[in-house]
Amino acid sequence: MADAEAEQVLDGLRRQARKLVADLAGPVRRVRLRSGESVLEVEWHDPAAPAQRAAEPVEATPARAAEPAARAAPVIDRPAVRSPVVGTFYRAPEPGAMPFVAVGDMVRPGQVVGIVEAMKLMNEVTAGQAGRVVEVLVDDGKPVEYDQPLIALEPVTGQDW
Amino acid sequence: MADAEAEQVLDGLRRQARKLVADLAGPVRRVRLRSGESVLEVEWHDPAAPAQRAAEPVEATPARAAEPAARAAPVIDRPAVRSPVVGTFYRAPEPGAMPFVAVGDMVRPGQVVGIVEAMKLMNEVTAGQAGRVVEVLVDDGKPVEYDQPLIALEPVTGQDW
Amino acid sequence: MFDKVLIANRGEIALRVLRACRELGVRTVVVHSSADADSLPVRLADEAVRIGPAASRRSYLNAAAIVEAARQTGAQAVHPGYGFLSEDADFAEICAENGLVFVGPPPQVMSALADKSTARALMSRAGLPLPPGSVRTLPTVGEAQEVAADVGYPVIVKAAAGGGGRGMTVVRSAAELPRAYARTRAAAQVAFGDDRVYVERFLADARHVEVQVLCDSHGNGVHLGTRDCSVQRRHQKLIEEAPAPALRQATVDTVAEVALRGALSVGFTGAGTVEFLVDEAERCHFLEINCRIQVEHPVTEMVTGIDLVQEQLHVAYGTPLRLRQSDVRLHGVAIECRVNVEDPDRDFAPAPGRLDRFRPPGGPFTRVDTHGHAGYLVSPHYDSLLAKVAVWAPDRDAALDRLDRALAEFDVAGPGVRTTIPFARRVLRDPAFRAARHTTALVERLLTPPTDDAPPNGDAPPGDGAPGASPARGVVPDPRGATGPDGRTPVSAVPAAGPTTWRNR
Amino acid sequence: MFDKVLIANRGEIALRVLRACRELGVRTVVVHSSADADSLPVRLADEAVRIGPAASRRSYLNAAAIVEAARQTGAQAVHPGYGFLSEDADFAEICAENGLVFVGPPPQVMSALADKSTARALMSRAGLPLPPGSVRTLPTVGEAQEVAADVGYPVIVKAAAGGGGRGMTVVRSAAELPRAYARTRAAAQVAFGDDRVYVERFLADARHVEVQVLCDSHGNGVHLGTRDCSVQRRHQKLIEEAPAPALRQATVDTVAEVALRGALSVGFTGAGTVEFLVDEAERCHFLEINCRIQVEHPVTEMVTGIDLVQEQLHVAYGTPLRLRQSDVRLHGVAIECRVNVEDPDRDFAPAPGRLDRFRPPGGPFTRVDTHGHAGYLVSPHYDSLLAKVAVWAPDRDAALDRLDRALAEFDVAGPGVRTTIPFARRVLRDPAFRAARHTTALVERLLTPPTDDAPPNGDAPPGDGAPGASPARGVVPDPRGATGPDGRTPVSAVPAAGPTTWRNR
Repeated sequence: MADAEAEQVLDGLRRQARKLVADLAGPVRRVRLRSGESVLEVEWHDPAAPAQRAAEPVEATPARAAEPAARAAPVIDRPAVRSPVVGTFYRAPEPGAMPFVAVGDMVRPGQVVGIVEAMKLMNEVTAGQAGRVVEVLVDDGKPVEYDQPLIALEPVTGQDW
Repeated sequence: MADAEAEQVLDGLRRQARKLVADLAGPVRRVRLRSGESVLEVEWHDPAAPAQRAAEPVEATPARAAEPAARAAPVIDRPAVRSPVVGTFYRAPEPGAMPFVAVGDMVRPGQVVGIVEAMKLMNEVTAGQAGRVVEVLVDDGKPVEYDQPLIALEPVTGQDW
Repeated sequence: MFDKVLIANRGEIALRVLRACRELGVRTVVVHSSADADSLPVRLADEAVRIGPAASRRSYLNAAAIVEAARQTGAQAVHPGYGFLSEDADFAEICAENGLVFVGPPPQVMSALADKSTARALMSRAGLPLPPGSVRTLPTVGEAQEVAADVGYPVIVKAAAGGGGRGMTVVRSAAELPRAYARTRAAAQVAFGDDRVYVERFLADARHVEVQVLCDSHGNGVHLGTRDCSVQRRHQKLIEEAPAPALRQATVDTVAEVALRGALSVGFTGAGTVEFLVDEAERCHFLEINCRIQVEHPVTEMVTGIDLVQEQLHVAYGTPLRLRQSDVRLHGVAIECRVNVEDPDRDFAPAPGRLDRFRPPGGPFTRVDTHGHAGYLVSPHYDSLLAKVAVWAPDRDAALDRLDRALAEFDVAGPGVRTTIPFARRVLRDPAFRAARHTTALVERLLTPPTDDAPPNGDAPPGDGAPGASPARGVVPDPRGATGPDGRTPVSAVPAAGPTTWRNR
Repeated sequence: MFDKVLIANRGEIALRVLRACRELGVRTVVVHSSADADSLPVRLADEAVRIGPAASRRSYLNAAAIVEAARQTGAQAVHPGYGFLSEDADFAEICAENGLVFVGPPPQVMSALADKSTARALMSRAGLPLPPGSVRTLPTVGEAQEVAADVGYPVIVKAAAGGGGRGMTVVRSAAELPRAYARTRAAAQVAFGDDRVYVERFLADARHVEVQVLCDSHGNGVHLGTRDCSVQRRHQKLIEEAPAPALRQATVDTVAEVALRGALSVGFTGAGTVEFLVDEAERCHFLEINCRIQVEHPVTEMVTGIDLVQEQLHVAYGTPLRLRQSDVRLHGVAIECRVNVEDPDRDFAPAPGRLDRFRPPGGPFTRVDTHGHAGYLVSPHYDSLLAKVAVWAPDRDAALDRLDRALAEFDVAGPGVRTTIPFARRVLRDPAFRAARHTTALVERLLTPPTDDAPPNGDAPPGDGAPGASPARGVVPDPRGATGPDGRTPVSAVPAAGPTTWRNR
């Protein structure tokens, strides 16, 4: 089925999902909609579970119906190169040198896009996939956690990842 | 299947789901509707998670999806005369005498249908509404709690309660 | 020991009694209102009986229904917990008439101690120091004026039938007295059906110190040390600790001994609390004796290692005390914080609701007593006490740090739900409290914006904050006291009008 | 005291250390794997750093990442908890090299005690009684046969690098020895990269008794009494109590004194445990010294009133012990039950999953240490310990009743989730256990259908049930020991094959 068409169907499912959740007395745990080949499924955290921060007003729960769709964007459309280790992130091979990559650059899978220093060891950070650099998410010389997104990529169209 | 059509089907499913849930005595855990290619499924959080007895195997929970419908019957269709106090229920004014009411009898609002003895005091139990006695829920001389259903009534048709 | 005990209460104290029974191998019957049908005590009980609707007066205050439930289930004894019927001599009487053991002192002792002027007379005869004032009640304003002139202003006019800080009026000058006298009598008549009043010196800047006693039905008794409950708001205790800090050992010993002597002198049995006001000079003034287990009993349990509720049951069964005074040794310091569903920002208005999240603290030397759980609906029908967090440590500073740690990790949240946790943590940070220099004036001070003349550390009065609160307030019996865990009289005795009717719904 | 401490662990012990830090006013850094990103310790920490994926060997065993996280956050010390890197001398070394205080003994002490034959030699020199057998390791089967002949069968062949009950084989006759000797060496080589073994008499019917010691870096030390941990399944402790019951006071005093002497003789610092096997004649035989805080430390805290984790931090900071031996007084009895997500009906197979319901017990003298909460997903990646329930009472019977009460009200449920609570309650009802006549054979007896010759009360052997379990089993290092809270070696050291690989995922 063509992407566009699929998109429309999913759009429909999403609308239905939002209406549905709005109609129902919450807290809903899971919603699953299927139309032919297309399936939409949303599952919420247990509102009773401490998973939510105290700050987060529980009243908001129903409102979150729309969230998944919204949130989906960055997660699905914007992959990122992540830190392989805890350490300090460097954009360039050495102080003053040119950064490995800048916004707009195209990167190949395996290309070095930065360095994370840990215990005086320099760990090269390599792109796992091809794409265009849309944002550098961490400043040069800043501490990073394991698996922290460092560089946001825009996948190359048609590229399957 | 065309998107519009699919949407309509899902729209239908959604309306059905809402009605269904409205009809059922909660708490519903899961609803699943399917029409041809289209599927709608909703799952709720267990509202009274801790309310379940420890004994109650959690595996059984999904099975309860059907329960509400089943339970609905007595709750919705069958009003009952309830005990006004904790005490001992008697069907007749004195031992050996005729019971106040028997299955099949019609009762008027305010009619005495039994006695609950508490602290040697005889408390008359009166029907709050008109109806036909369909079942006597407690045996003669048995202890009853406050608000315990004693006699199940079938409301007189047309009678609004 | 009993085979089966009926628990005539709800919430955390019902659970507390149930736990004691379990550990003693005693079967439990929990009676409950429709509102509590799914509560934790009901779920954990061996048997549960629904005795009435949500309204206390038709359920937890319904003596007939409770006795009937005991009869049905074959319970041999009734534990009343605190509040509700726990200090109702008539209920104790009814239990006796129906062959049920009431877990508490004999009815005649309860009624004698419930009448404050009688209690004062009995205790002064037993050698307990009273605040300067009249022992007998004062039927005319003239007599009241005489006594007031004698002891000097400010004085406090108290209803004989009052107690728990209810039915009292502070009077600062002779001019105020006649009106205050009249209003207190009128209010007392409404609240207690008894308008007898007496007058005593008003102690502006004092500590609330109480002694836990335990007496059997064979004339034996021990005291289990002191508690300080000076952190109060309108006579409602918020934080309690054992032993009472910053008192001379001599003071502590004396007050404990006279308290026990007083209790034994009137044939008291079971677990009781003798309350005193202790002034700057550490002079102790008898206030009243409570005949029930108290909300704050855990701190005494933690410093003595003695399970007070189990001991109540042993005594009620007729077992002689297993303890001699020499067996009672105090270790370290215990502090308890009451967690109420109230909004300190809205004058501690009740803030009940469904608990979406509920994760009490745990870990070393931390005890939690609560009927709450994730998903629990805190009912607006009853007292707002949701949990008690108590900690133990070798010394007071460590205990305060531990309590703050525990409160910080207590996760309670739900739509409309507020708790007193943040306010309690404010108290824990207060320099006067940390130094144990605080008095009953502490909370009012924290709640009133600081003024230049207000002392930064310590609670030398704005006497306004001291027991009796403001005259205006004092004259209306504080309904909090009525349904509060420490309340002495039934809800139904509270005028069901004004902003507090929610409690009587 | 330190300003900031990094906690290099997870689960309940991470929370335990965090609480101690909070109470001391120390800021906390919790490092965690991706699987624990939303765990309670992470949420309650002042700072959290993700150091690796779920697999322990790349996160909680990743020394470089942990030290880097400490550097980033400016933590001054690292508390390793138990298991994982807690007894890894190399890690302690790395910490020192990077200017971090490792909360534990000096590296050289750790490595000396980690080698069981070295530890045995050191302790016997310090006057601790060893089980009859070889002090040095035995490079040839011939020497093994000589020693075995000397001490008499059954004997147990133990890997020098083993410990925590891992890497040992019970041998019942001379005929079995050669094969068992060879297999133990082979298995030890695989598990520890060290195939040295020694032989000692196998004590079939004994109690596991251990002594808690606390030593500072100035040569001072105290012992904090004994614990009995005889309720074990394949060397995994299920129920622990303090003090060790039914031993002569003389035995208790002796074992405590020699334990402390042994620890001080090797320059031990911090909180340590000296383990013994005590036979029917109450002869004590040294097993090993553990250099970490132990899972069962709460029972010692409850009978002494001493916060062991706080003391660890004081000692690590260099503060001289604030306690003299005379300050350590034991009160009453404390018993702890480990609640593991395991299915006793399926040979204690791990049964993790999402916790739909989680309501731990509370009330008098009841302590719960847990990282669990409603909605928590128990990860299959780590040890199955979910909670520890510990209670205190004046005497053992009351403590057992209290523990049973507490376990009965513990509500844990979720799809696929099973716990050891029902089995633990079975143990509590066992007559031999109630009479404190049980040995390490108890659990195996409860798990094997009763036979006529099996004694009804008491655990006189089917020796099969005693330490070392069956030869077949003993020869494979028990992986439970490896990742278990008491495990001494990294997960990665366990052959990642067989039914237990789930632990290494």
